Amino acid sequence: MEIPYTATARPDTGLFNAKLGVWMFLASEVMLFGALFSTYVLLRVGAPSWPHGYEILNIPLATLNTVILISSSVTMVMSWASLMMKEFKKYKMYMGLTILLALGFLIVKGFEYGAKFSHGLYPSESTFLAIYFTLTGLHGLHVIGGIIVNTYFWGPGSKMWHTDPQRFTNRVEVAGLYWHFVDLVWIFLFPVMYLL
Amino acid sequence: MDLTHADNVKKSVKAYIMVFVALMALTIVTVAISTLHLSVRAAIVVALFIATIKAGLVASYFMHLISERKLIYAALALTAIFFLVLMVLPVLHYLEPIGN
Amino acid sequence: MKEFLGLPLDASAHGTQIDQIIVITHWLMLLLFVGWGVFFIYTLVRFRKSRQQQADHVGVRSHASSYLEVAIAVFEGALLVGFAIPVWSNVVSAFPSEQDALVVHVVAEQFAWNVHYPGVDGVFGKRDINLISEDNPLGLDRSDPVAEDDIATINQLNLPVNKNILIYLTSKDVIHSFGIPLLRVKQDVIPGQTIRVWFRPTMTNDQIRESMAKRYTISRGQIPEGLVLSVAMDGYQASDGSLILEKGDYVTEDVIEQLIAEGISEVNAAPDTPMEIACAQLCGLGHYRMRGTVTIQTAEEFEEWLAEDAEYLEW
Amino acid sequence: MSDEETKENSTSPTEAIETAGPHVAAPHVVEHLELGFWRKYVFSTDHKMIGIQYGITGLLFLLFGFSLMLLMRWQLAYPGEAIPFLGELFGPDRMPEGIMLPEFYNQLGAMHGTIMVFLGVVPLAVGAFGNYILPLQIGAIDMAFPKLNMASYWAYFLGGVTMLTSFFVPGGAANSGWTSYAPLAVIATMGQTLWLFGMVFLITSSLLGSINFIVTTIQLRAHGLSFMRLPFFVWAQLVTAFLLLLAFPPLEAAGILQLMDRLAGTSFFLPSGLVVSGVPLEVSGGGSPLLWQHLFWFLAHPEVYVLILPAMGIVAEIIANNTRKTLWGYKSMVYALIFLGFMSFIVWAHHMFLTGMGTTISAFFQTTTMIISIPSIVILTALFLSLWGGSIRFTTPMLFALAFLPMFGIGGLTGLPLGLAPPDIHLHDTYYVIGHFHYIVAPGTLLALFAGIYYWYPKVTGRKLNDTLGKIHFWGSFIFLNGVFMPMFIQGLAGVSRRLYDGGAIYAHAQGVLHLNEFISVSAWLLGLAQIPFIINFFMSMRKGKKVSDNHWEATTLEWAATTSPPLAHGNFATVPEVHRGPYEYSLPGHKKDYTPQNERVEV
Ligand code: HEA
Ligand code: HEA
Ligand code: CUA
Ligand SMILES: [Cu+2]
Repeated sequence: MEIPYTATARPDTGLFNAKLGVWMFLASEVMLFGALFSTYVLLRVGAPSWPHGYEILNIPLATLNTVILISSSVTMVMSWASLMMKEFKKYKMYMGLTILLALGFLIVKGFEYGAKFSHGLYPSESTFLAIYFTLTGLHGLHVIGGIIVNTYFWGPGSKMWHTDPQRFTNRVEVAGLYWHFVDLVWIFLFPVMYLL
Repeated sequence: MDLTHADNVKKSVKAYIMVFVALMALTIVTVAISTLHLSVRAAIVVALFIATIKAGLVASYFMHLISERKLIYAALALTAIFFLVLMVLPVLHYLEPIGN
Repeated sequence: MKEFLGLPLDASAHGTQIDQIIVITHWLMLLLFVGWGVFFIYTLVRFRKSRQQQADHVGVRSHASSYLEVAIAVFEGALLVGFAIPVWSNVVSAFPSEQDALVVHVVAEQFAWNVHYPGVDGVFGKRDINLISEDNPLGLDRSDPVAEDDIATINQLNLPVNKNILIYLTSKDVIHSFGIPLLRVKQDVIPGQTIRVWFRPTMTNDQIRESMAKRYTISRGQIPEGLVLSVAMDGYQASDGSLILEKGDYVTEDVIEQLIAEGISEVNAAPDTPMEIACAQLCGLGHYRMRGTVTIQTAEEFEEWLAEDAEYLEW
Repeated sequence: MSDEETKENSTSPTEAIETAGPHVAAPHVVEHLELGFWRKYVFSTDHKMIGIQYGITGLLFLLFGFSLMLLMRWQLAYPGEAIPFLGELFGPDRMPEGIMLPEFYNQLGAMHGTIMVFLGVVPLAVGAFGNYILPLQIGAIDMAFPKLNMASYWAYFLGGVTMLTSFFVPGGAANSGWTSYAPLAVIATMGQTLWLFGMVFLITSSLLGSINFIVTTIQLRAHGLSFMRLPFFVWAQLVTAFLLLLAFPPLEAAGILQLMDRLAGTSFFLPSGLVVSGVPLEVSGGGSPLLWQHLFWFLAHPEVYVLILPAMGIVAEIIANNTRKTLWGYKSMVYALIFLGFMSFIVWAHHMFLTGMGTTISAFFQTTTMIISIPSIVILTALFLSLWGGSIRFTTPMLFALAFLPMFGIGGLTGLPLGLAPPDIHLHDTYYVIGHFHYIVAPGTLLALFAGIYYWYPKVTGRKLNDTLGKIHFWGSFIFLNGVFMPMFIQGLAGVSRRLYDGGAIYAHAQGVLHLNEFISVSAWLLGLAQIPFIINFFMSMRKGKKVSDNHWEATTLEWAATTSPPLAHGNFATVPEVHRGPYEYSLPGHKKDYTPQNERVEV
């Protein structure tokens, strides 16, 4: 027997299960990153001196990454919109782009990390670098998670489009919500770590 | 806007493009401002202000929070409160040591 | 109530205020517990099935409980506004000026309390973590001119009575907690921070022992572990008139043997070192033995001790 | 009642008395999927099987955590004496010649706290009762995300295994208290790393679980089951889920940071200038030990309400059922519950009054702490008043549920002096605190959990637990729990610190209350013996217990409308229930029988 409201919304709440579920998950993610940002604030307030991000970190690369991530958010929402308009081919294209952009983000990040390590700048060097690596590293893990999910929906998971299009669209929407959240975290991370 | 209808989705695609342009523009603005090396306080205020606008755009349009259900709003409001608590109270404790 | 609760003797100026709040809250608690308890038992008996076949769907109709809840809330509010918050702001975190107090530094480490007095000049010498060694646990820089007369002790805190004491607490390694139950003082010691704590002792160790003295039943091999009963309030004589135990002597195994031989089975005694620093924060495997001794003396005795120790500690 | 509705009412009142839920499973609802052994019992996605898995694992951990404490209590009662028979088995690293080392004592203490809280009580209260009962009570066929549910159990299992393994690594298990305060925990032995990994698993498990509970409750409620008709137990689980959802992530963050400190050499929690055992610590410094405390207590305070709310839920169900009347002030209880949940996020620093807190901040946290005691009082008062006018049956579950009330009362009331900062100066980190919270979690929550087991056992197995053994278990537990924890208040008031390897033997101020240690320990061991009837009962009744009907307690909530031991593989109900009334319609005036199930349409 099927669990109700996986595809259609429950009339009185107006939501299907996964959507409520992912929002709850995102709420917990807000608290997770919130704690780390709180750590950042506390360490910075308590430190006798704190470096400016731009003295240590690579702003052009990070700006590039911001552009990449924002673009991937757009392609993600477009992939969902394509499904809504019943254009499966377009979906495939946009979703594919999203994945590629995400990979691009990781590659740039990899360069950034590599450059730091080659200069002997490890997390143990200072609390600034410690929080920098922890925050961006955790964000990077979220990007990887997003890539895995999106690749599944781009590849094998997309078969569901032919059997249960409504439910598949829901799934992409939910994956999108998560992906936009990853973008959203970066939108704060970028100025906080790099620009201040 | 009810996003369960294909027509409405078509319209919203335009909005997505506009939002994309706005996000790019704001990214450039925030980087540009950072090269001015404002005082720490001013820099924080400006940077967080811009970031909040960007986040607002992403949440409202890409995550269609602008037309979401009350239930979600309630849950997020709750989260926002606790988020603020977590940001503010530990720092206050830190700034007000015993004997002041 | 205070006796009923078994609060230890209080030898500080602010302690009564803390005890007062403890006592008041416990009265409140007792009142509520007994009140509810009586209602509870009565209800259980009265409405048991064998007496009450049919339940009343609604039950209680009065609103008395709401008034009760409001009353408790008001009482708690009064406790807060009338006692707890003022005590915290006027006593705990209102520090005396340094001129007005004896300033001592205490540095905690696994598992000891290092005490640092400024000496006659009243100025603390520099401490440097790179100088820390076996016989200089504070890392005191003796080349610093003001450090010359500084006095350092381990696990021994001597203080004058009736004087404000202001202690600067730091830790070398982990979090400890500077607790002196008899002074109603407890303050976490957090590495990386200097935290102050203050109090004013109102009794010397002698007076404390005097008021703590009680009768102990003695038997062979039964000296309380780690604590030597001492300072018998009156001496004990053997039948031949010789003195077995004099005021201030320790009750050792030997003495107990002798006393028992004389048919004495009780002594009036008090702990030798009643006042102690108890580490109240888990700080590692030796947490349980991180005990310091506090000796409260008269001003003269204290000065004497300082002078003697200063000599003894000459480097 | 409209004509139409009366017509549709298929069950006649007399029928309803005999069969609260139809016995014949309608084939179009319940699928009899034949699953293999592994899918059925091990990697099950059915909420009931998962609930049972959680239950058994949780009980075993409870027993294990208790055993650790039984060892510790020997050392506290007879410091430095060899433990007869058992001692030598632990080997020279832990108990040379049977005498416990302080290192090992600290490991046992930290692991007792961790295991009891995270691996024992929460999995039982939320994982087991929540999983098994909640979907049934809201008339759902399963949880909203069955696979996540399974993942949640297995994450918990892995967390448990990680924690157990940590006893066998060099240096032994974590030994810095369940609070794992930095810097002590950062410089501790390898067991601490495993503790942190274990916690990450457990947090993941809780997050998956809590999302599932929230979505299930909101989305899968039966038709007609509006929020104000939810059984109080469901409400308690819902609020609990929110606590887990929003409070755990900061601890996860803190755990990650501590892992970084331990493994990547960072200094989030290490200030500059540390000297450990006379040697300066080679780290960058600049961190804050207080940061850990804030993040830890941000979770751990809400966590303690996670330990108590499901217990209150269970007790409320049982009281309504055994007084045969509705809960008094149901709505005020629900509002109090929600308010309690909300407030629990802003009181955490009452655990940190003595970390050097200024007047403003301490006043804030004292005030919120006093405020949070009010909703507890409202709920407890409502439960007391619910007894008034009832027809009270002293069944075994009811005995446990009733005992919960005063026990929670003692625990809660002793929270008040702790919540005021000045008394906390004297009481902080003494046995008074240990007494305070154990009264809530042991004679409180544990008794409530036992009550729940006795109450719902017939639903799960179709058989009843033996009442005689149950009553022996009850009186034994009740008496000895008090014997264990009451003297702790006396010790605490005298100023005896907690976490002392020798129970305070070297302190002068402890001498007057030292003799109580033996009394406490003996009570604890007798408490252990008192569990034997329960364990026997638990296993024996599965086979030999008295068979009972689907709705043995003549209760009103939906779980009793399902068949006994509802079939696995989704589909708990023969027909999907529809709800027509509030949760506790007992003894309605003018009705024939003294209970009217929620799914019963009308009764003439
Ligand atoms: C389930 C667990 C639980 C619950 C519910 C509570 C509830 C409360 N706790 Fe407790 N607490 C802990 C578990 C819990 N606590 C733990 C584990 C610790 C120690 C952690 C550690 O350091 O390791 C702790 C420590 C702790 C401290 C820190 C002490 C210290 O370290 O110095 C404080 C201080 O404010 C505190 C306060 C309170 C208060 C005010 C409540 C209030 O919510 C209580 C409100 C309840 C009432 C006021 C009761 C009302 C009673 C009745 C209505 C009935 C009367 C009944 C009869 C007569 C039949 N608790
Ligand atoms: C939920 C939490 C919980 C529970 C239930 C308990 C239960 C008990 N606790 Fe514990 N305790 C803590 C949480 C808990 N504790 C914490 C957090 C600490 C602080 C740790 C620290 O310092 O860091 C602590 C510390 C602590 C100390 C202080 C140690 C110290 O400071 O050095 C003591 C001392 O006596 C103690 C004793 C006990 C006892 C005797 C029980 C008894 O009540 C136990 C009763 C248990 C049972 C009765 C088990 C029943 C199980 C079954 C019947 C299983 C049946 C099985 C099947 C059917 C398969 N505990
Ligand atoms: Cu130092 Cu405990
Ligand atoms: Cu708390």
